[in-house]
Amino acid sequence: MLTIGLTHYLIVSAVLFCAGVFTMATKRNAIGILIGVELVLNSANVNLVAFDRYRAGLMDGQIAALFVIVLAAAEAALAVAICMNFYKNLVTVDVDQGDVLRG
Amino acid sequence: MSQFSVPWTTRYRPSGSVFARNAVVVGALLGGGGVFGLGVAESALKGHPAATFLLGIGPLATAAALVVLAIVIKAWRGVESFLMRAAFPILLGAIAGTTLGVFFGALFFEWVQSLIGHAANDRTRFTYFGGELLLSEIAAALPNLPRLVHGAVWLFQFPLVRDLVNLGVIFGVINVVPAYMIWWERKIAGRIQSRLGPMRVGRWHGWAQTVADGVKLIFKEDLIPDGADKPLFKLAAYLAFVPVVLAFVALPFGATYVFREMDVALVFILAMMGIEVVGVILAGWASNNKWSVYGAMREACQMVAYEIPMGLALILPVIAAGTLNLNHIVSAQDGGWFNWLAFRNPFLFAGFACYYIASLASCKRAPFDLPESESELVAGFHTEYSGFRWSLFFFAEYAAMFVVSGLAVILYLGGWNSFIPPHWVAGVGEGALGRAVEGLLVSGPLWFFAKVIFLLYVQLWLRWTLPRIRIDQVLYACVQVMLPLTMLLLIGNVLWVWADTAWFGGGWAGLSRVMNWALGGIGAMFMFGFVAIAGYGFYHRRRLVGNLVVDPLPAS
Amino acid sequence: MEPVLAKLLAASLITPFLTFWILVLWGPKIGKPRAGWVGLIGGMGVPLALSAVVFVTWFFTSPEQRAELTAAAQHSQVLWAQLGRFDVTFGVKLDSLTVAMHFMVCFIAFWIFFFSIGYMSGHADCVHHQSKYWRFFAYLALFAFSMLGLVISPSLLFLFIFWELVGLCSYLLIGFYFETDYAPPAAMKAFITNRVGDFGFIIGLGIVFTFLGTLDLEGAAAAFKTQLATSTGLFAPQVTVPIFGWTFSGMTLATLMGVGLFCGAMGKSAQFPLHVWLPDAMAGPTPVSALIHAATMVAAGVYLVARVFRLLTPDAQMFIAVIGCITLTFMALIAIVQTDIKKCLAYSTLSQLGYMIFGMGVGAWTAALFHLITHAFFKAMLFLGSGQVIEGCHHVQDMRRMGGLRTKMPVTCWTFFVGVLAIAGFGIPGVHLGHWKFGLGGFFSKDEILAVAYDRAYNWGRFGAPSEGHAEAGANGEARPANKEKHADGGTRSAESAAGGRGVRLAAFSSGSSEEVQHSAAGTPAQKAAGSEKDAHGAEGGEHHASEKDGVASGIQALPKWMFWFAILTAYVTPFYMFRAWWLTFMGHPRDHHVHEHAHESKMMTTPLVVLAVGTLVSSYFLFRPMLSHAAEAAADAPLVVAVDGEAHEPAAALLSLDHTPERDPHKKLVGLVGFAFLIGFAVSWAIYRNGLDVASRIKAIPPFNLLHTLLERKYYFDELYDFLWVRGCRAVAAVCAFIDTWVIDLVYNLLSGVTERIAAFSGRVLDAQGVDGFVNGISETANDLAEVLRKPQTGGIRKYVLWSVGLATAAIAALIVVMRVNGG
Amino acid sequence: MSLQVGILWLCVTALPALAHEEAASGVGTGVVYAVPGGWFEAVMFYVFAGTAVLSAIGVCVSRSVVRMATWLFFALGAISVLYFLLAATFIAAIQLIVYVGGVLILLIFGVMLTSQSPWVRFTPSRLNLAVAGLICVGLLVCLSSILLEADFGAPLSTTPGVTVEAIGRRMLTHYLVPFEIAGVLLMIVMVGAAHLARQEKQ
Repeated sequence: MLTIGLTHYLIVSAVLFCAGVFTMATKRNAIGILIGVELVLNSANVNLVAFDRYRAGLMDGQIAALFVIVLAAAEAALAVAICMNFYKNLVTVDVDQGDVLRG
Repeated sequence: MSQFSVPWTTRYRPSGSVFARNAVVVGALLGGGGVFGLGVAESALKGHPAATFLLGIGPLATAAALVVLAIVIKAWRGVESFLMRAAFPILLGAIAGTTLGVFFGALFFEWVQSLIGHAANDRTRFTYFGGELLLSEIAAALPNLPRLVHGAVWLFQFPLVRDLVNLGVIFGVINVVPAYMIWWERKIAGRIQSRLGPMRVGRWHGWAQTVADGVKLIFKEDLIPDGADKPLFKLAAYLAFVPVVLAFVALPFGATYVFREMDVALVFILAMMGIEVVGVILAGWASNNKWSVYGAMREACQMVAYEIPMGLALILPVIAAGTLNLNHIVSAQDGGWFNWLAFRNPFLFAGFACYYIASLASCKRAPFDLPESESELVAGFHTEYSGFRWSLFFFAEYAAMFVVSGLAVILYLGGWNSFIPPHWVAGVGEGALGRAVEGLLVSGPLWFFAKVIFLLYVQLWLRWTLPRIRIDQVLYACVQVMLPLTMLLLIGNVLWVWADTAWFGGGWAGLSRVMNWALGGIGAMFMFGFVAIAGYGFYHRRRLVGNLVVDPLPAS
Repeated sequence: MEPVLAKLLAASLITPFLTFWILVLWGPKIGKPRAGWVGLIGGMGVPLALSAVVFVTWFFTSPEQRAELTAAAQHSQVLWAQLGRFDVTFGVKLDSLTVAMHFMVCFIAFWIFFFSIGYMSGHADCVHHQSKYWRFFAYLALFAFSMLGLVISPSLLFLFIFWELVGLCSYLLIGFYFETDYAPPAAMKAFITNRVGDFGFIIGLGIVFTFLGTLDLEGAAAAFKTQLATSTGLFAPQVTVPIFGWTFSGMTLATLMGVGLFCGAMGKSAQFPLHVWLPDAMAGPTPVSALIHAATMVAAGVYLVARVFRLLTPDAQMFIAVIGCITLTFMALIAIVQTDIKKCLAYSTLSQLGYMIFGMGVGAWTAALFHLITHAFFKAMLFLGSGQVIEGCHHVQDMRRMGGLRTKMPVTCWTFFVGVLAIAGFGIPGVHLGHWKFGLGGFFSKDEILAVAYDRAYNWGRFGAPSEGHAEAGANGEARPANKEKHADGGTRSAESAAGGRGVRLAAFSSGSSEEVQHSAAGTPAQKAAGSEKDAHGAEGGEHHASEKDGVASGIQALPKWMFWFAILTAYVTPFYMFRAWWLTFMGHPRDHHVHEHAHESKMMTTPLVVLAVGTLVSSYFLFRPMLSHAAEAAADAPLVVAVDGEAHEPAAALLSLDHTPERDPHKKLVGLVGFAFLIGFAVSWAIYRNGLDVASRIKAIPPFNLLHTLLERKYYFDELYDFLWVRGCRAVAAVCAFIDTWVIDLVYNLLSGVTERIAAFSGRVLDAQGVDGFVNGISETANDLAEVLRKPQTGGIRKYVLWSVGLATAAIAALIVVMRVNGG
Repeated sequence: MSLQVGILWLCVTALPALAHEEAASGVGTGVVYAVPGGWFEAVMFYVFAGTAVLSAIGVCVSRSVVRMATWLFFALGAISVLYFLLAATFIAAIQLIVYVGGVLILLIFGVMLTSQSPWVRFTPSRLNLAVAGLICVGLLVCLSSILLEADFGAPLSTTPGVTVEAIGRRMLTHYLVPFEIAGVLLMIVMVGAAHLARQEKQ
């Protein structure tokens, strides 16, 4: 337990992932869902960096993590813009209201 | 100074000139303390047990003295008059002591580290606590010192101990800097508006005003609005304060005088300055007050916008120096003021101005102080805060000013290198003392502090001379002026550096050197002009304030 | 010194680029006259200074040092990016061709910029109360950047990038008067036509990249040679490439590659059949016509062909020759009937470009490039002269309304005449002082192209197979007939095959003293750079090289004779129409007094004219010809085609050279053929246009000429043809499709529908209503019910989607774990 | 009281945030009590992994969006410290500057611009909560059971010295195309976001 290894980080990552998924699944606020997505992305990043540190050591994992961060930033910008549009159209941010295309 | 009469001190009007009194007290303190300390140290060096004992119980004695002092303070009336006389010398002594402490502390740490380095050459390290010297080894290295000194040195080989001490220093800086900057700012504001500013507390130009205010704030009632989100409301103040402290962790004051030397220190500090805004936004939101929310939104807008030109302007010197490591960036600027990055090429020169403007915006200083604009938003994001929570925001703000100024100094103005080229002062003195003086003249943390204080002064100066601008103007200035400008500067700087490093030898180097000297000349002229104006102002200081009189207090 | 030259060339790109941005960002603030000066100094002045330094240094550098510098520049390319196995590098091509082209572009462009300041100031160029003056110079600066970049590019990739940039500048500048109704279509036409060519270029690039593996010019040439020798890569027997449904391989593919690369040149140099855009490009301001559409950009096509010369195959080269021949002849004929002074010059440009391309096609590598440079000088001057006339006459461009302008604008008149002489090939044949003959630039360059063409047409194919030649050179060893040229000193080393009979001899000679023979006989700079240990084998290497080339030459077929005669014909036509233009404009009596009264000329604009006139007279032969001879090394080791030096005054290393023995000196033959063509052309032209247009209009009315005139005036109906082919053609295809749709498909459809209707009516009443409906309704109701079930999950609630996907994933993982446990995994 | 809490948090954060700095200049300046595999790393890992996990759970359970964002803030900060522990200094700093400094502010911005949302609370149904919780716990159990049993082989014996310079070089050579594409993507996103969020003119 005292020597920290890859498994430790992966477990943390798994917990973060599950928390993110839970957030996505239970929050009705659009921004809340976005927050869940960010958690999930971060858990993936922890995975990448941890594998890079303990297994590969070629910094490919770190660079992948960098790209994930960049894409997450882009995704967040766009998603917030979409939320605002959503709000402009429906006057709410409850995603359950946004089911115009339902079957 | 003597032309002003401060009425409530007239009761204790002492005899003799003020200067002479102050000189006597300072001299007595320094001389007495110095003689005593040196004597004790010398005897301890000779292995005198009593002296060793004295040195050993020093801390305990100090604590006891403090207790006695507290008791004495209880009997305030009796010592009031003494304190009134001694206050200013104490201030001066504190400044001098801090200065020397900074200097010798740095030397001491370096020495300890070199000691460890020597020992590490032939010893394997063991990991826990990281120390590896035995007391006996230290005794062998320093045979003439008493045991307790060995013990003290032994203690300092552990990085954890050094870290704790350094952390203490950081807290000291963060607490002392805002306290005196607020006082200083009020004085400057007063002078700019043809008044005196605080004049009463502490007797000499109200130097203790902020301390008194601090005491008042601690005892003030801690109000939290009813509709507020209480946990967030409490959290927000710390979220605004803590990142700035963390920024100090990576900010070097001197070549070895840095809490942590990181190769991403620059990015780290920038990140911390960016995180500070989270606290402000949460404070605005948690207050449940529309003015606060407005202030928070403005802060968010402004911060998000100005981080980009600020970051771009920070990259310029990084490119010019070719490293992200702040220490290396500074060591690339030694050898005189014309080697400072701000004077290297025109793009960096302009980049410095851009960075300074963006840094004003990022610490919400005038003319970008929209988040707390008191004429529109009551007090912006901290409308609902009071007491010590309120003061945390101000600690954060002033500490942030220190950090951004420190970054400007490190990246553009030579860091802890002095403006003097080393060969000007080469061979100033003989022997160890001479070399120490030479070293002090060439570089050191004191130069760093001097430059930072100058930049802080400029910030205060700007605040009290420029009007606040509108939020749309703020964003216009960022997006349509600063952003393209810094981008162009980036490109130009890259090309210039490229040409400097990879291109023609003779002709280009000559052009580059001429430009360097021209910009250095502009900088020198600016500094000389500034000193000249300051001297002129000091010489004509009576004309500045006119015939103002400090009115008597109603109570006296 | 070594790295400095290449860096100076690269540095010349900086200021034009910066100037472009300065003018774009702060152009309106800089103001009307000042923007021009900014453009002049930043856009061309600094590059000209740098270029002059390079040029002079290069001029006085010995061939060995040049070779070293070239190799050094080639090796000091910077790695920009690695895309898979492909290294993108950039650097500077530093050889004689680049230096000469760079200096030529800088020099001419500088004076044209200078001219533009005067020319554009006289305009009311406001659109919506905003002056476009600065915009013009911004475009010019961008053009300068792109053109200089194109010239110094060492790889086809960067060449292509700058190629497209100059295309863009051309588009912007042709459409400069975008408020008019004629400029935008002209710009579009230029752009689109060029895209057609560039499509071919891209195909060529694709083949180069795919098979030769690199886009670097040197690397590609080396790979081409190696692959040809070893039958790998492009020439591997099993490689077939399907393009447009056909398959290509080996030599055909290489030919396709060459033709593809040439397609780019066809577009940019406005060769038949993509020539249509250049006359319309005259819609742009006249300095633009001078700079871009006469002197520099359109010549880029020739430059490209020169650069990829080593990648050509005989078939591709013949294709180039044919295209050049067609262009040079037919465009010259059109120029006869043009009345617009700029259009006349434009067709003249087309014709001269045709000459250059034709020169490349017949292998006259140096001659074509030399013609490029001489033509750039005098055509720039002619256009600037026309610009002066147009500006002086308040934008009258019709020569019929001019006449007698020599009194009003004497400088323009006589400098224009110098240009006319130059383009007409004015020279005194047979008179020479040592090697320096008497004549203007156009005389030498055209003469040289024609000489090589003559040789290709009449003296080709008289030398033996390569092995035979080699053996003979070794065996007989006797000195061949004393060479009149000055390299007789080292000449015995040349692998002279079939010494008696052939009209083409090898000139693998040293330029200096005889002890260097072995060294320079080694041929290519690459070999020289390879090191001194090869010196001992240098002679063998040179002979081998020479015989190799001999073999190559023997594999190339002779030029069809009609192509040579077309070129000769044009040599007569050119003086005719140029003299006509000059005479109609400047001589005779004023035909429109209104125009004549207002005509004037200005210092600002005549200065460049004089400078360029002096340049035309002096510089081109003495400065550029030797440098181009040296540059020919770049084309010398082409494995499939040969480059022929038409003059060989300067020893061009390892080029095939014409035989100048008295009995077969083609120059002597040409003296008789076209030596006095300019006199004849001038005389005929003078006879017709002496008194204005009366005689010409009378000739025009005579039956065969009227048809001819109409044909030429309508430019062989090319615009109509393209309109018919592409525009109408598309419409016709559409109409046919519509017809088929209406009358075939619809008919069948209607027929079927009618039948079906009947059947349906029957079955509906009988089968459907009774039996099928029940069944079908049953199915539909089932489907409906199923859909009701299936649409339930489509709630639109993203949270449920998340739950479903994660839940299913969890279930899968759990199942996997269970299965593995059970299996003991 | 609250001051003490703040200072405590500060101390705990400040020390490990820098645990993996290599000895910068000369000898002896390295933070030797935080060597890889040491007790200090373990302590730091447990503290900050705990912070991250607890904050993530805080995100799950809080109702107010602003609270969620605040919890997310702590989670992201703790993850960045984990990056420091993983010797990925640059990623950690970038995480701080982009995620904590950028994305989070954007989120709060979004919260406030959709003006009702901070005050309106949408409660999910109990069934929803139960199902989601069940699935997530199940997923966690599955993942952990795999992870705990998995054999990842021997870890690297040395700490890889990944410097910013190395990352930069690799980014601009080997990863050039993704890098450029990411740049283009960011620009597209910028334009797209500006377009989506702009005010409609009446």
